[in-house]
Amino acid sequence: MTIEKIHVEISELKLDQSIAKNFVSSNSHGACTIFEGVTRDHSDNRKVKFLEYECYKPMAIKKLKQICEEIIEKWDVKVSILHRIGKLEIGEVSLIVATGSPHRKEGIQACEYSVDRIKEIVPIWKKEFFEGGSIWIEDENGFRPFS
Amino acid sequence: MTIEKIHVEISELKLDQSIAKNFVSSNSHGACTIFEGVTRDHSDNRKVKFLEYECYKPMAIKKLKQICEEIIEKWDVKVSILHRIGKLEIGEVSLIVATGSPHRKEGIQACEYSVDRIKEIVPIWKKEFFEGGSIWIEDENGFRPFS
Amino acid sequence: MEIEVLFFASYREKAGVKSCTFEISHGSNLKGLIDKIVQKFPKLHSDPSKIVAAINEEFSDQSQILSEGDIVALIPPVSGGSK
Amino acid sequence: MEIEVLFFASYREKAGVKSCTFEISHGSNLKGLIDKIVQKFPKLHSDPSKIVAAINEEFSDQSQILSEGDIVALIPPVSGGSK
Repeated sequence: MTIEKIHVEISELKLDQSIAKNFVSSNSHGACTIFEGVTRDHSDNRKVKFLEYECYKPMAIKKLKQICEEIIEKWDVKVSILHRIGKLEIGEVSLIVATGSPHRKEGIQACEYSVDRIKEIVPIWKKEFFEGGSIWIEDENGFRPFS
Repeated sequence: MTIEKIHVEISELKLDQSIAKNFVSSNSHGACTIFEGVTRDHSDNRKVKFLEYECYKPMAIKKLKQICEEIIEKWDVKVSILHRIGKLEIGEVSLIVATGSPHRKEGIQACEYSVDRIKEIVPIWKKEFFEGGSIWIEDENGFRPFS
Repeated sequence: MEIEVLFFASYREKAGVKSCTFEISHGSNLKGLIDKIVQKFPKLHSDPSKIVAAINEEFSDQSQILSEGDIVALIPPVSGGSK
Repeated sequence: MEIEVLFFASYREKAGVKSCTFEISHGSNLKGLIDKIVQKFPKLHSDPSKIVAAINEEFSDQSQILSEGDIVALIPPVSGGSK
């Protein structure tokens, strides 16, 4: 059963929202919520040129699936998560989370939950290339695998 | 200033998500949140055949703009709301709300707020056509214009 | 003075009209107009005090005084979008 | 026994390798392995007890005992997606 309600993908290619949206759509759903994370042109006061995402793929897939399982236990939704890795230009989409649900509240909540949770337990790292240098975006408090 | 951060539209034509998304996008945004309300094939225990939306257009536009103004006062976002009226088949999109924001929290919150608020103050009505009849979907508690 | 009244959705169907012009005296408030409307279209609501209305596209309390040229819309309860 | 260790992102750059095989004695725990890793690559972390690691793709406490064939990955802190 579970297998039909969740979908995850990690890809070096441009993300296609319609894949996520089609997966979560159903004639019994009244709501579709989509979150897209986009590469910004600045970070703190740095002017960002582009980003690179790196992942520990088998574990990242496993953790994305775990998040989806958590979600479908909490809410009556279908969920699809697409994460891009590799080099991303400004304005490109790094993350798409889509939920489809009979009612809107649960879809929006599930979407928000997943985005928060991805930061907590999914081993994907972001390197920022800006004027004059590059830096791995690391937050000592950002990773809370046991929470 | 305000004028560039909000966009509303009521249309008899199929809604086009890219219009909302393009409006709210910006190189300084890290998040885009999109909510779509979709025509479900059932309501309570009725099997729905199609829906019809009717609106008091000048007032509905005014109230949608008011909601957008409320939103940009509360959160650092751009917001676009598209609402369809007329006859909608099952699976068709009646409402699109898109927010674009530097950070994800505010975009998701703004999106959720707008969907709640639309039900409260925007004069758009839905008539459900099901096997054996039709009914205006009215909820005595659904309209709270002074809240 | 004359006031134009707009009917939507279930009210439009119950009244059988989209709009209708009512004659009221100067100084009348929205409540007075609504009572007149319900007298003409009794099916609209069993309790006229519960009807929500807008004057010139703004929700208005029934105590509000009407002016020449005002457009009044009766606003049935809504449950729009998805739940 | 031999344990394969994977390095990612900033750890990969600091270690200068993507993976490396370490020889540890039977019964060693993750902490013992991490201490060995940091001895070899001191730039990795000033406080090895704070390094987060996964054994076979699951986050694991440093007290966990390692087994033959385990794959250990050092997981730098992340701040993925948009804030």
